[in-house]
Amino acid sequence: MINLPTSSLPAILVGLPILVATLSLFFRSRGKAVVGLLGSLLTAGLALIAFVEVAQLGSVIHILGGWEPPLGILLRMDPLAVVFIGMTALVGVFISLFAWWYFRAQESTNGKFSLFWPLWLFLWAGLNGLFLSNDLFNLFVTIEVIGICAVALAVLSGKTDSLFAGLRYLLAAITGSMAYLFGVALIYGSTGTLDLGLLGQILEPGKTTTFALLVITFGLMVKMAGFPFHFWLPPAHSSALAPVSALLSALVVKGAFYILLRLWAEVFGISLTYAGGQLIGLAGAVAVIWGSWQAFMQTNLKLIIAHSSVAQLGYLLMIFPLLILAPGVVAGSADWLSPAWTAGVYQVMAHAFAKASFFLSAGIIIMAQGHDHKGSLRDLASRMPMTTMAIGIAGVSLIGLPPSGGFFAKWMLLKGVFLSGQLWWAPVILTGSFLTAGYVFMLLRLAFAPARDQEPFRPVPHSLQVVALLLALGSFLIVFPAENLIQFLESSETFGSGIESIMEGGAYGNN
Amino acid sequence: METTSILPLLILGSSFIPGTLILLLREDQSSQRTFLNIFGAVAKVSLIALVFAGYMRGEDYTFVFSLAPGLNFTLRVDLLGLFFATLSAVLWLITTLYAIGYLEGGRHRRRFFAFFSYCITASTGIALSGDVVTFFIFYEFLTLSTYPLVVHLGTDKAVNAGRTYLWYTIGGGTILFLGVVGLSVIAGPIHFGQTEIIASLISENATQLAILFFLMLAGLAVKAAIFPLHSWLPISMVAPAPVSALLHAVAVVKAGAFGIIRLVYDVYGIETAGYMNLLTPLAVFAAFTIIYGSVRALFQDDFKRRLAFSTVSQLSYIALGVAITGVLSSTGAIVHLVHQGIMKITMFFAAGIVAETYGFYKISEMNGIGRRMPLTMGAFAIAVFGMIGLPPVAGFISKWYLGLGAIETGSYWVVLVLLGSSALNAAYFLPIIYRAWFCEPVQELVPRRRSGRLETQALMLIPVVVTGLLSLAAGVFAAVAGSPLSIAREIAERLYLL
Amino acid sequence: METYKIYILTSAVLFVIGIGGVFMARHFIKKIIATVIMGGGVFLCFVSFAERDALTFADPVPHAMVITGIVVAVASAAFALALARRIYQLTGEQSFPIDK
Amino acid sequence: MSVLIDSLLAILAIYLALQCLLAQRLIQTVFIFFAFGLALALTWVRLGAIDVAITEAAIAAGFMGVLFLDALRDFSPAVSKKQQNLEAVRNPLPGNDTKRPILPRLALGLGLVLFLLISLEAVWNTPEGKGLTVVTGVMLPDSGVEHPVTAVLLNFRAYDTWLEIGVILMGLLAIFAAGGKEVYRKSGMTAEDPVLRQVILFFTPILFLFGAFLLYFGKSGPGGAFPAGVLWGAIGILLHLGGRPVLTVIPRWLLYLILTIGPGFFILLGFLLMTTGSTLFEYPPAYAGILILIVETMAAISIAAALTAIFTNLNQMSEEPDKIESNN
Repeated sequence: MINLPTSSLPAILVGLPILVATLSLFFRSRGKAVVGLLGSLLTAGLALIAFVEVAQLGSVIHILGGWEPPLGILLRMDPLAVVFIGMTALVGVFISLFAWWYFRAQESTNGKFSLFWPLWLFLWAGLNGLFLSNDLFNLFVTIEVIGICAVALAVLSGKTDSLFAGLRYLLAAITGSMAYLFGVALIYGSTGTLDLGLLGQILEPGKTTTFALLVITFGLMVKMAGFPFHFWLPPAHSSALAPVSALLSALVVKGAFYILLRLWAEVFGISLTYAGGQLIGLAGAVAVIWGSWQAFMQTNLKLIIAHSSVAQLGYLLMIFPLLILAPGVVAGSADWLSPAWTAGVYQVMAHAFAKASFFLSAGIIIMAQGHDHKGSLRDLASRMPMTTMAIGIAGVSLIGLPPSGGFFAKWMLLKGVFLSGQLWWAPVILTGSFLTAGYVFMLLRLAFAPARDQEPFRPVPHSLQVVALLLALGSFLIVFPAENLIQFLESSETFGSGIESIMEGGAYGNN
Repeated sequence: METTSILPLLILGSSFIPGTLILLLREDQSSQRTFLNIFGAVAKVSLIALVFAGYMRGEDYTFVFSLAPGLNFTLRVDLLGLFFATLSAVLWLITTLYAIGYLEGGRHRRRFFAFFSYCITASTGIALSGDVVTFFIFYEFLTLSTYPLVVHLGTDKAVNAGRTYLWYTIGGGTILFLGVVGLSVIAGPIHFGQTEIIASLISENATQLAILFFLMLAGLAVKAAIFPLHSWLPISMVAPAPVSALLHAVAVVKAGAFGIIRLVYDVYGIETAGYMNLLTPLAVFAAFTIIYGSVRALFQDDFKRRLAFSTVSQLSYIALGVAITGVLSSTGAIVHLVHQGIMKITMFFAAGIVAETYGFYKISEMNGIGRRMPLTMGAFAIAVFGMIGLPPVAGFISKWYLGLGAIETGSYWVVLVLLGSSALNAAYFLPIIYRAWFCEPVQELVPRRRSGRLETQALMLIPVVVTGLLSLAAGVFAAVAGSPLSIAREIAERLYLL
Repeated sequence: METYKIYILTSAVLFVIGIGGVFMARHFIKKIIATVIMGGGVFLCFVSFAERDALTFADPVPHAMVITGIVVAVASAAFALALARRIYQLTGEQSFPIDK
Repeated sequence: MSVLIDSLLAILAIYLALQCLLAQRLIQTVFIFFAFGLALALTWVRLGAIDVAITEAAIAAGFMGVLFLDALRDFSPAVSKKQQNLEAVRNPLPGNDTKRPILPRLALGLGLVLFLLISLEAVWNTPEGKGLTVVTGVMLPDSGVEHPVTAVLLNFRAYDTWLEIGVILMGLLAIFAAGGKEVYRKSGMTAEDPVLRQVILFFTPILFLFGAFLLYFGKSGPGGAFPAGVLWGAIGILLHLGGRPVLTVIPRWLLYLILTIGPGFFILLGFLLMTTGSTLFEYPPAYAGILILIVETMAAISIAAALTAIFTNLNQMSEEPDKIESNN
């Protein structure tokens, strides 16, 4: 890995947002917003450059301080990382634009909201750092950066229910990261290295490794609100401000999933067992059904959306069992792996776009109506057709109807289910879709229904609605470059040679 | 296969782009909207005519966009697809005119016409899909684009109907999805017409293939309204008349029927399907649905509901024709796709005109209306005769071929079903004719909408007359080259030559 | 028995006490303290390994990580405390209403 | 002998941790927490981790303990009578444990015991890794400092350290977001307590000098930015408690300058050196020592300011007038 071309972009991707965020602290509320928005645009531009660079050069690295691993820390920007960075940039820049107009429309309420900008840039830097990190301990620091900023953003509205939710979220986040760190300690103790690449080569199966895998997975499951550790998510995501809810559900929870995917595929491949995969898949399956059902039962729009996140994250967990074959089954080639992880990446992207759009639309509705009881959607189709469209399109992607990103993810997931022969996951996927259709169309049905009472209706700036609609469309547009994107991803360590070499070693599937 | 043409894409774009533009217009820009509508509809018909001509010269129009390995977006022109696309495009043009008249002054017309255009995009997409995945994509797109049309009125009844409609179609779509993914895993990407792929697999994967067949069939049967999956159809009658007309004649139900044709003829192949005994259950369910729908129709007083149950019954003729092996029955099934379409759309147009002009929704109110609206009810009468199967109207041709096909294969019970169904058709349709033409009006007939000397607005009247005449012409000139029958026959013959 | 073995067992015990405390304690402050105890257990694990791997000096990398970790943990705990105090200030609650 | 001491210390730490969580009164919890912190600090000393011990004593036990102690002004038992009354109204059942179903608690308890057994076995059987001692030893001469921990913190793994200094700043912002005040205009206590004044007068220069000493000698021995920052932060806290809220007398821009100079200078220097073609945080060996000292000084200043600000904010929380603000 040391031989890869070096680039200074990874360092700038982390450093620059933090520098801009620090700079913005010197300004008062209006200035913070200006600097913050400029910083977002700049960071998104950098992400674009990074994407182009990786597309041309392949994976690049940045050896921090010139000290090579295992002593030093190495930033690795491979296709997987840059796809996540790009997704964060795309979704992030839309949410930034939304936030800019959103806070301007509510300027009179509270100048405190201007803290959004530095916190969001810190969060963004943390996410970039997480995607680029190639070091177990550095990953811990980045998830802490993300955790603190995310909770701080979640409580920004200052309402008491958001404070309760925020504290719960924070305690869960700290517990999760401490559990993760415990696993890191044990791995360091047994190998003397923290570098993911080196660990993938030297980590040996054993009781300690299995235990480390267990606590790390536990910690990350708490962080990504995997069932049954999802309890903190719905209150935290539903009580935050609209742009914050969008950020939290679209991007923040994906960070933990990213680490989980990387670690399972690159580091722990050798000690994964069939039963372990099935267990995490079961958690995902229960989350899909339970979350969708809970979403269906809620009466508040933001709670519906938040519970839906629990379900959609469940799909992400369901890819893990598909990566591990049953004992005794030997795969001739690595083809069967591809659909599963493709499903994961696409589920992440589709959910990011769709859920961000969904939460922004909810914010628009709250702005217009003052509350988010689902009855407030009545007659939305004629009052705010654009927002209705956004909800419809984002909802369709969540359900997984063609030709959305969500459809592509479910297609690949089902394909993985068929190819791996683990057919018992198929009914869960379909039931999840069906239940999702239930609550999405419940919302749409209300949007088309006539208004019952004459509630006050404040007009909402069109710019806000356009942003939400564009994000929703984004969840469809991501399908078009699918073939190129998958080829691109296959050249990354995690999914190309990484998984295959583990499989050739014979460890995959037969433990 | 290697040639790539964007013409099929243009055909889709000719309704998709106007639809999107309409969505961007303001509600009050009605002349721009009308222009876009008509321009799109005419463009679509012309493009299809162009492609049809080219196809007859032996040109190949294929558009492939690869989404992922094994997941292609394929548009491909073949005769069956063109046949269905032509039907959709022509009827869309006519229905657009009708809808402009029907909805004049109504609310949310921007939304209506936009989704109307999307709906027809989905329908032509289904016609031109070159493989199962693309078909599925448009199949689901159709569900979504028709939903706002079903709930268009926004009343609680409409909204509830929309919910029922969605539960059925999304459920069907989900099952179809499972089948499609399973098929793509077992057999890889299958273009329509590549029946040899499945044929080569039946020795190994017979059970899986049979299960997948029935999964997909069940998914398609929802839209084709085959018993017991038909209940959504009568309920979604609350939609405005042009929607019901298009839904019943072309878009939704035909998508299901067309899908069944594709599944049996172009994916599994008739021989394979017959060899695996997959078709008998389909025949049984279709036959039962034919009788069941007719019986239910007998007891409906609501005009549109009676028509809806009639649709349930008539659609299964297609499924039945598919289920019986043989050139003649296949011809009957394929040609009924068109014949049922033009006849049923005539009926719904007529129902819409009666409802809009006089406010009558029930059959019992319609006494003497024929004398006030001779053209409308005349067209309606032609369609009725067709439905019953009287020569020389189009419906007779379909039934004739279906019957001949049944006799050819020795399935005499099918002939009984056809005869029984015809009798029932007569029993529930003729009373309408009788009331309309031969009963005295109960009260003074005062039209709610007037337009000069005509019995109703020209934009509504012309479509109904045109489709009425078309149903007559399709029967009378059935033997002429280029008629629906001749094309259907050619399709069927090609199938069996393979 | 080597020294580090004693402490590494202690680290596991502290970690479990902490995790139990987070879930079972009711009062906000106790929950927050429980996370700090959890952290203490984890750091003890690191430092024990550092002592085990000592040559002329103990392995400095775990030490550095623990210092970093302590600071990060304190920042989080201070934030949690701020939230808890704010909640108390606004509602008078000292624990979660329906305790999970 | 040493085994005995270590075992006793380990048992003490476990005992204190348990007591801390089981104590009936909150004030006991906080004091036992202090004791637990000190026990851990002793443990670090036993394990030869002097830097960690200093950091633990200063930040985890000292600073955090002070924060908890300060929080007791809110959550003191006297105040929480109101809470008990409220609870009594809501739930007439007496006692604390009967309120919750026993079965989940039992299941959780059993799960924890099982988890404990598994983790004990896992840590006991940890394979012998070699650690990074040797590598650090080899690289140490190039780092610019002599003390290995400082070398790791500020050179080998400077990236983590930079992010971590950032985390303190983010923690402060988070506290602002949670309802703290961004600008301090309120003095802590105006009462001129003569004893407190004397104490402050006595301790301020000592703390400052001791902090500077730790900072400077961090390059060759235990110490460095964090302990120094905490000691300087203690000055700020003392001054605040003594009615001299330092953070309110300086202009806003200066306040933010000292809050951000640590992470800001760190990354700016990194970027500056990157323009010469090196990677982030790569110091030219000849200047590494002096650069690290400057970075550490800046970091210590920011840490001190941030800790003072965190304390001030939390300290002021119970004094704000908008107490029963209906915010829902």
